[in-house]
Amino acid sequence: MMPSLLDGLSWLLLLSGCACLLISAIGLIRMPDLFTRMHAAGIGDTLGAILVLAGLMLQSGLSITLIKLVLILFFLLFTSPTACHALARAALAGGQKPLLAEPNADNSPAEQSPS
Amino acid sequence: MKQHSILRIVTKLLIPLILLFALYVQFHGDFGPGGGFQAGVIVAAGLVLYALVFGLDTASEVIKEWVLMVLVPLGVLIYAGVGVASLLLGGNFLDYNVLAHDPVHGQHLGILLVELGVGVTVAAALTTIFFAFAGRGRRNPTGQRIAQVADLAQEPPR
Amino acid sequence: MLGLGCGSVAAITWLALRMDLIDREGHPLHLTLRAPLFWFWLLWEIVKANGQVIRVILDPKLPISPRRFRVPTSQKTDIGRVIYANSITLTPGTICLDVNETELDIHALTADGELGLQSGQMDQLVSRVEGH
Amino acid sequence: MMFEVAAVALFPAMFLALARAIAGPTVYDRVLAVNTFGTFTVLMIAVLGFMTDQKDFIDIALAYALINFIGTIAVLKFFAVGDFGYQQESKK
Amino acid sequence: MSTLIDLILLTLMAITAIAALQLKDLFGAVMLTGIYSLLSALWFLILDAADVSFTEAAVGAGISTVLMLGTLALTRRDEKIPSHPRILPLFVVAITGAILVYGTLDMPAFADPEAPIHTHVAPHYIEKSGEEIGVPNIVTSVLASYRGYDTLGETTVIFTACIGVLLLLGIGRRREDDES
Repeated sequence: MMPSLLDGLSWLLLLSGCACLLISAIGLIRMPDLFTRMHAAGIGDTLGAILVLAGLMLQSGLSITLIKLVLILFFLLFTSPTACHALARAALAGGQKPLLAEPNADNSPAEQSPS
Repeated sequence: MKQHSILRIVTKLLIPLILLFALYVQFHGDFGPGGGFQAGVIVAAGLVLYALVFGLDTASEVIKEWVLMVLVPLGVLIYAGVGVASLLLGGNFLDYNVLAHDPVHGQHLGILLVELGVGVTVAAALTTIFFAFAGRGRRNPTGQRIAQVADLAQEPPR
Repeated sequence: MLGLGCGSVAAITWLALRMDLIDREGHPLHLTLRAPLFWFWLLWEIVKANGQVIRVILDPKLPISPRRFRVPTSQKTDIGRVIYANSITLTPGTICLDVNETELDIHALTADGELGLQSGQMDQLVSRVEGH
Repeated sequence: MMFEVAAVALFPAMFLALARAIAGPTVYDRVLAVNTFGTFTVLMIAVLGFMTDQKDFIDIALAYALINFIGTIAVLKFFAVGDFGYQQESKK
Repeated sequence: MSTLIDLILLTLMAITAIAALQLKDLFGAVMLTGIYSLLSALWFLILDAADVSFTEAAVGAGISTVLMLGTLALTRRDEKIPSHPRILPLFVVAITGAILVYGTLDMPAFADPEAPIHTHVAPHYIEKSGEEIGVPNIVTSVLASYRGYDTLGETTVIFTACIGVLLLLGIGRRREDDES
């Protein structure tokens, strides 16, 4: 009973994680400019990684592998936003202008409602 | 100027972990994948990260150039020294069986020392090469190549 | 084997001290007590934000309205601001572009992301983790 | 079985990231694509380790998770503040 | 399933390699080389060569990108376009490639137990490594003990390479013209 439940759960986690990664890659292709692409890449770096690694963790049981997987997740969650931030900064410094919905209004309330 | 606080803090957190992981790889090479070469490269990567974020000057203060210059040949010497030691103890060159009373134990010791030699050489060599590349343009202020490894952290060393 | 492990730890500590890496910034142990709850909250936020961004990406019309704005920060120390900024970047849909003493420069994918940040909930929680 | 499916399911994402890296109009797009690709590879290595039941592979994934960051930082350094050797002028 | 993974991975590698050749922007080529290194690490992993894969991972992710960028910094960023088509090099490459492919026809099939490489020292290493060396990872025991000479040679190569780079880049001159 227990093992099959665990198996099913980790199937679910792994597959949804893969789906997240795929969606993030699709976003990487579909988005119009660099900064919006970063948002898409963020999905894969966060939820995708969390789900896939969680799925693996359920399979590993209590062992050194589990600890290593947790460490991988921890490092990914630390480095990916940092790399993302550094990339955004570098792009701004390099003269890339983010594509904005309303280029002149810097701080206006939202009106173009999303999805 | 504390502009790049994010990079600075995350790097501070990560570098000891990278170096520790490198040593894990170094000494765990007997059991899993890994060994001297990989460990040396990871150490070098950690030092490169330090130099990139905190600036070349800070990095070369911490890791003195002469130390690197000593370490590069030292690794090869450790390796060859193990060979000579086994020669002196009555075995063949690099025959670790004679290093300890028990042959298997001797092999363990020999492999450990040899891997250490490889690791030291690789780490020091790669770091030296990086420093040479990064410092190169700085000393040649001709044409476009003026700005060099200005530290991303943009903060004077404390 | 154990000796080698201890030796490694000692060597790294020495090197890190030499590199000037160990201080309250590099190893924020004083934050550990309050952090786990924040992590769980952040995890939930990440899941929610992911849901939004996934819906945007899968929508055939691609309804994005990217915007750039500033939010004030109430953290006192650099490390608090870094936690805040990284949490913002970690939740998809919002990216922190720049950090300074009082404000963060944010790029958001949709209006929802902007509203979520302007409410200041995350700011308060990070400040509480920081504990000043 | 489960891990094989996961491994194969990861490939389309890798294809798309690769497409972005090849097409990427600016340098930064390429960096972003490589970074994303790195994350995919870390997860892929972990999955492969479970697939072939060699848990040692996790070490490699761990190494990537730690080190991939350095490549990105180096590239950005090259372009952002100081460049280690080149002024930003050729890329518009 | 495993064949499918092999095929997809090799296709990805081929695409990456061709794209890296096609790109005129050398910086983009460096980024694609990074991707290629990630892929080849995966490929080594599928071939069960965990140590090689680890090396590829460690070198490819951090150091090689940095060093290639360092080289780019000292040269130029866009590829120099040759002024005339080069028939002779193409010819030489095609002939060499054809000869090499012809050579592979005589090679034993992949993983053939009767292949020469599997009949001389390899069985000895695999069977005796446990009692003679006592190290669980056979790769390490072959690398550091059975083939200790080779590894000593490799370490010397790295040492020599380091000296060579230093001589080329002239790091020893720093002390004289230090005021930059």
